[in-house]
Amino acid sequence: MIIQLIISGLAIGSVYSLVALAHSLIWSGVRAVNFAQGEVFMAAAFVALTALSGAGRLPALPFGAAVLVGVVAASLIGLVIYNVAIRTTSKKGFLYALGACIGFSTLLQSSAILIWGSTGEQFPAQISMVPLRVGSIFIAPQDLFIMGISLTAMIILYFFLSKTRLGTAMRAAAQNREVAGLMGISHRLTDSLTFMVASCLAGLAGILLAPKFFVTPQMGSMISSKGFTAAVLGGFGSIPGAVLGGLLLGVLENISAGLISSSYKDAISFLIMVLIIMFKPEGLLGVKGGRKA
Amino acid sequence: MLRVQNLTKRFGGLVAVDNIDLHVREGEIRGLIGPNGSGKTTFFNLISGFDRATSGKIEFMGSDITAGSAHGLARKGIARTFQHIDLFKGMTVLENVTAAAQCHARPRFWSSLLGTPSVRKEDQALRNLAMEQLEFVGIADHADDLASSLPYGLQRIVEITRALATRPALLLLDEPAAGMNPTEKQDLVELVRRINASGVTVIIIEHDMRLVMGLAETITVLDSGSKICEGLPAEVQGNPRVIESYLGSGGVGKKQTHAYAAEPSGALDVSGASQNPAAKGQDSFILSVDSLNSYYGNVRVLKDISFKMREGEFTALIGANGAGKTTLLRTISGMMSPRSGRVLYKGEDITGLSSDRIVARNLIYVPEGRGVFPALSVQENLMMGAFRRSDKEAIKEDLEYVFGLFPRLKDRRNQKGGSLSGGEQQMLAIGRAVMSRPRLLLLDEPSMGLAPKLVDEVLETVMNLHDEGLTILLVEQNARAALSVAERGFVLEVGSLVHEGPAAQLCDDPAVKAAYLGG
Amino acid sequence: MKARHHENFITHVLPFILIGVIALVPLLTRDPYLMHILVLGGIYVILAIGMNIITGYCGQINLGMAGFFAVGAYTSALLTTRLSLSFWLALPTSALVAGVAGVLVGVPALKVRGGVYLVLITTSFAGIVQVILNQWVSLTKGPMGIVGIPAPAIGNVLIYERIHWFYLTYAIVAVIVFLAIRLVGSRIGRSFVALRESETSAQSIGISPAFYKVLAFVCSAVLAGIAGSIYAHYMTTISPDAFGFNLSVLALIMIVVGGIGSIPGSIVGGVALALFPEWLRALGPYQSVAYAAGIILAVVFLPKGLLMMGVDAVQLIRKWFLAPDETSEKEVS
Amino acid sequence: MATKKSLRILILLAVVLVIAAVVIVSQMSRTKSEIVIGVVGARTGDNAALGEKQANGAKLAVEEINANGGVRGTELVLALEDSQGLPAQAVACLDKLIYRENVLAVIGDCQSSPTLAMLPVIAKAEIPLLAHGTSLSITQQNNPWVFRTRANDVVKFSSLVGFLVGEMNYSKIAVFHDSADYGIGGADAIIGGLAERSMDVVANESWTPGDKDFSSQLINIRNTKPDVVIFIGPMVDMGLAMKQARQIGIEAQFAGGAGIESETTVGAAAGAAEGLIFAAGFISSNPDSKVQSFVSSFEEHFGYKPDDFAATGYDSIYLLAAAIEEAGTDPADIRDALANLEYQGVEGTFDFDSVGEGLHTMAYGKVANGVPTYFDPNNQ
Repeated sequence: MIIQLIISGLAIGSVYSLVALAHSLIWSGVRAVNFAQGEVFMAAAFVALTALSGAGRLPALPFGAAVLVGVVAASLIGLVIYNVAIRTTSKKGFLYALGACIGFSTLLQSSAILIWGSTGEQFPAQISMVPLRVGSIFIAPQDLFIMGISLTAMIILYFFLSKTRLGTAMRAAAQNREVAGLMGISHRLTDSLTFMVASCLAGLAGILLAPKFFVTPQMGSMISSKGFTAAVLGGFGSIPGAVLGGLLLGVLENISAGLISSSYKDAISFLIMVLIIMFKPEGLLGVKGGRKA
Repeated sequence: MLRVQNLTKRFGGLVAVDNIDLHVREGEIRGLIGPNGSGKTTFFNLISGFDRATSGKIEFMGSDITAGSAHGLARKGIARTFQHIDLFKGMTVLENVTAAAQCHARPRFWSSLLGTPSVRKEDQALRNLAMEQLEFVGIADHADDLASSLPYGLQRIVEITRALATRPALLLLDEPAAGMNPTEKQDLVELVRRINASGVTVIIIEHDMRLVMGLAETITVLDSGSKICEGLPAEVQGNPRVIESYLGSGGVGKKQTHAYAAEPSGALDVSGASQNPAAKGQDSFILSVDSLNSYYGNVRVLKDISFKMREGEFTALIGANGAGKTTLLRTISGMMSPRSGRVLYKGEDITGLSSDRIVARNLIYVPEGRGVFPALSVQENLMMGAFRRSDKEAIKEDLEYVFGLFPRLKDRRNQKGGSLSGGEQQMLAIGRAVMSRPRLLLLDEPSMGLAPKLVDEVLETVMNLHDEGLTILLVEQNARAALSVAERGFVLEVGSLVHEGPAAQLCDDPAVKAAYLGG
Repeated sequence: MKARHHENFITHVLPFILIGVIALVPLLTRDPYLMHILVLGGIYVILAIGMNIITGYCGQINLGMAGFFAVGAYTSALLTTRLSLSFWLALPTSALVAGVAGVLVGVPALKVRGGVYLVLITTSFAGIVQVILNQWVSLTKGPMGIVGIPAPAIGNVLIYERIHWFYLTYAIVAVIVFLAIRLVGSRIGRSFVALRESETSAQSIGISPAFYKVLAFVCSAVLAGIAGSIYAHYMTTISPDAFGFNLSVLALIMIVVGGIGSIPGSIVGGVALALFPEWLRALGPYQSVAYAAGIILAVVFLPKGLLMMGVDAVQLIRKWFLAPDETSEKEVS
Repeated sequence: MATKKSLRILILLAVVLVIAAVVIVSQMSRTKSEIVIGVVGARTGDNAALGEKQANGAKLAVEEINANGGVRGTELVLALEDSQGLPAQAVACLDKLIYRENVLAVIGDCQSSPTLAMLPVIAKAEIPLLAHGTSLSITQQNNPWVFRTRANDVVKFSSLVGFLVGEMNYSKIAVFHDSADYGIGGADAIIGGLAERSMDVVANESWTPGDKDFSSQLINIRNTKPDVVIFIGPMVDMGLAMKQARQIGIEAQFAGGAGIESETTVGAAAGAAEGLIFAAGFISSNPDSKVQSFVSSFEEHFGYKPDDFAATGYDSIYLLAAAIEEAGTDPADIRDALANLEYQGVEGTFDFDSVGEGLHTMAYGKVANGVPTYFDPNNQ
């Protein structure tokens, strides 16, 4: 049974990882937090769904193209959030950025209700529903699909950050903005890029989970806070930490809910957050005495 | 009254304060000097409880305070100011001082909430005490002004007043004169004397040597965390170890073999406005700086700086800590904007352009502290230098060229930048700048924190780069080393250019020593 | 000296003028709908003052106000329904219990450096309170909530009518405003602001960060507890879903919109955030889009908050319309 | 001097602002001789979907009634307000409806806690409230103005248990519910219903509303090898839970109360809802002609099939129309008329008892080919 719990924990955990990656990427690169991340997640799922099923005169697109449309939409939303909510408030203090982001999260959610209605829609499954059976363990092909795509996205991200000029520039700006400027790397470029890449990840997470979940305007709020916990668990701002934190949180939640009580599943996630912040604020893979949050 | 024994503070591998013994008598004014990074402020932090010592003991008025908390020590009578002014900006001056005056008062929550007569009386007394302090210092007129609205010099004074309002027995002043003009400095000296006369023992960290030598009876000199000398001002001034720690130890020594005619450009104009920039043909100057004024907040750091550099020149800009050397380079490279004045690069006005656009013009700045990207590999660091270039083949060639210059970097090309030693990091920073194909290279304190042998090695490379035709503006605190490689030198003192001349001459100029050590 | 008068006027007189003007509304209309919104506004004001003490004055971001509010509401509801305690005893008790919760959050929050972690730790607290309210069914009746919370009485008169609640709420608000003005003007308030402006400097003049930060947490928790208690008795029924994350966010928006570190700003912010969504009801389905857009605009374009914008506007009007000789005085400050 | 002037101006400005606020809030008072019925429901927030369906049902009913000449020759008008599912907001909505829109009666809220908060206001304003929350306590507040137009949790789930045990002969029953009032109340009703038959549930697991991943709880349920799993909670959650249950290999019969057969839930379950048994007042495949005409015109108007919430909105309006037709526009008369009314709606037969419960029996259905169908156990 433990193995079953771990496997399903890994599936949800890989999605937590993507959202945690988005949080960590933005934190390490821009020193900001996008509290509307969950709504980016939601919006991408809706846009992809609309692209998949076609709307008005627009033709229905194949799955791959719909994913692309959704991810691009997410990155554009990220760009707007950065330019309206983060950049304008960067000098006024964290409180204002927080307020503006929260405003965006309400705005995106209520806009989604206006556009797509509040009843939610089913995202057509791309993968067979029939579970695979290995011994006494059942594995949903969908979960494997989610894990596979998440892993692929993380690998692509890794290559983007480490092998491309822009990705290296983003990392350089994350380490020392001033000196990066001296290399001719403009802050606005890397900051915008960071927000767009992070939003792509959050959007991809939303689209991946859409067939498993149901696409509703409210689907983002839970995932965003779980993503936070995962990012903090792994070490806020650390890229490998975000991946590890997400997977670990998924598994921990599942095991504790399975073995202790499911009623306190959320409390456990909160408790993990409080304990980590208090006793190991740098997280599992963060740098000790690194930058302060 | 203060006895410090074997005090040591380590940050990771770095020993910031190394086994220091110090005794300060009651009623004394003690000067604490030393070059940048010598551990003076860390020492203050240890005494005032902001940092915990790794080992050693601090005794204050007979009791052991090694493990005291900062606020607890403030109540015990140790007050301090900060190197960078740290006032409560949103409060008025009176509120700032009153907050300190309540140091010894109990919170009295319920009485305060209800505003009982007794607490009101007590509050009035606190306010009166604060007012008295303001009057004592002579800034009572500003009591109701917002602290952040005051000129810089006054903010320093407010900070001292705030420290005084806690009624300390020991006052620690961390560079109180930084950014002050001569009159303000004179007033400060007066003030510190009066504070001392009222029975407060003072320890003062100060870079303005004239000021601290005139003020303190005894001076303690720190270098790299250790106490290297202690004595009367005159003794300290003449101590060879002190001079070495300030002016540097020597230099590469090959400079003399170069036969450059190091004649003055005639562009230096200490008085301010440069009268005839066109007279010498502006085109022949790669860089000309025209009555530049830069501020940090309210502090005027650069005062009407004007100078010119020809293409292919190797110029050293020397001066003591806080003279404004780095600010000048930051202003030229676009990291900060000047309040007034112009920077011309190859005849083009680049004043106020953002740094990435200045980089595009091949004016490259290697910042103080090297600015290596610690989590990027050596090769990635170098490639970032070529961020704006798209000529792949040439980048490859340049990479090989840099590896040729610094073979050590080639061996470590896949190591993280942060794992390199200080010298290697400096090489990396210079190599990275070379990757940008600079026409004019601004180097900021390449010798900082390096062992003498490495300083030589780094400077030698810089000389080689110059030999290949690169124009270089080198900023150094280590004056002797810098002057030994450069052709021409400028001396910067408290924001103004005060001397100019061929490097070899400046090297032996007593005025240069004076700019560093006062006198 | 004028700057000081001006300052005194805004901090000491203006709050009471604002409350006074609101208290005069029943002369115009006793419309229960408006009364309801204003009672909610009054509860919001108390919440906003609490939020301002911890976040505006002491500089510690707190997104756990919903948790303290819920603690106050449930304490009061349980004491009056289970133990038949009077509202007048339940109110201070719930303030006390919320204050204890404030210590429970404040002490761990001391170990935390920086805004993001404070946000996370305080939201976690509110989240844990939510889980407890939902799961500890034997005490809280879980998601069903508590119904039939009795109305308070003054003598033999039950506070039941909207208009009575209106007066009761604003009387409590006035007392709290009075005490809050005292508090922030006292040496304690000075220490809070000192900590906000610079923790190092505050330490250097003998202010203990631990003591004052926890004290600020407790003060804000107590106020949230009082607001919660009033809310419980006013609504007569409470359930966990009323104390979600949105309420904490609302408290934050109230002080950002009203004015950070300002008691009169808290009054403006609290009442405005009660009225604003009601105005937008006319927009029907676009209500919450307009609301969100309004919040974003206010945060981005009103850095000093509504109140100070109003004050600035008044000065601008004076400059334009009053005799030119008076405008010459304004260069002070 | 200057200070005094600015003080005066400030006071003036404050007064002007407050008056403006009062005026804005007091505007739009309705004076026309229409019959206005208020609808309170969540249109934004986590439960926006419920409010939308409820409001659409009500809109359809109003349109139909007005097309047939209205009530007593007057058109019905709906006034919709968004409660966000929050108690304090629900009260504000209700206040606005009563004191601004002069409504004759109010329907809503779809959830129990906002409904409970509305009760004291209703009692004071003395107008009828047709409540849609299903928590038992709503009708136990001694409030004579409250009428419930949905089957409450006890009715729904104890009759479901009766059907599953009595008719279908299942014995190992697991319950999987959310931790909100609907889920806990429902689980209590099931446990109570089983206790009457000296039985107990084999598993009792819960989730937090809005959860997306249920694997750990489902694994616990799987280990007890139940015959039936009853799901109780928000529509999307139930669908996801059923899907995930099948994915980890639970092969038991699924069952639930009204709402579980909705297009939303069945869609979210993505095939896992096939064969599901449910108890509901309203079943869209009910061959009854009234139901069928409701279903087809609802689908035509709004593009999706109506469910329980839509039906309750629809029935509530017709109930009120019937009562007003009979009693006129005096609220007390309307109340008395409602109490005595016997009315056949799309949800079943309404016959309000002394506390205001309208529905007392349930119909049973089964999901076949993704569509809820009337279930006849003898005709399998």
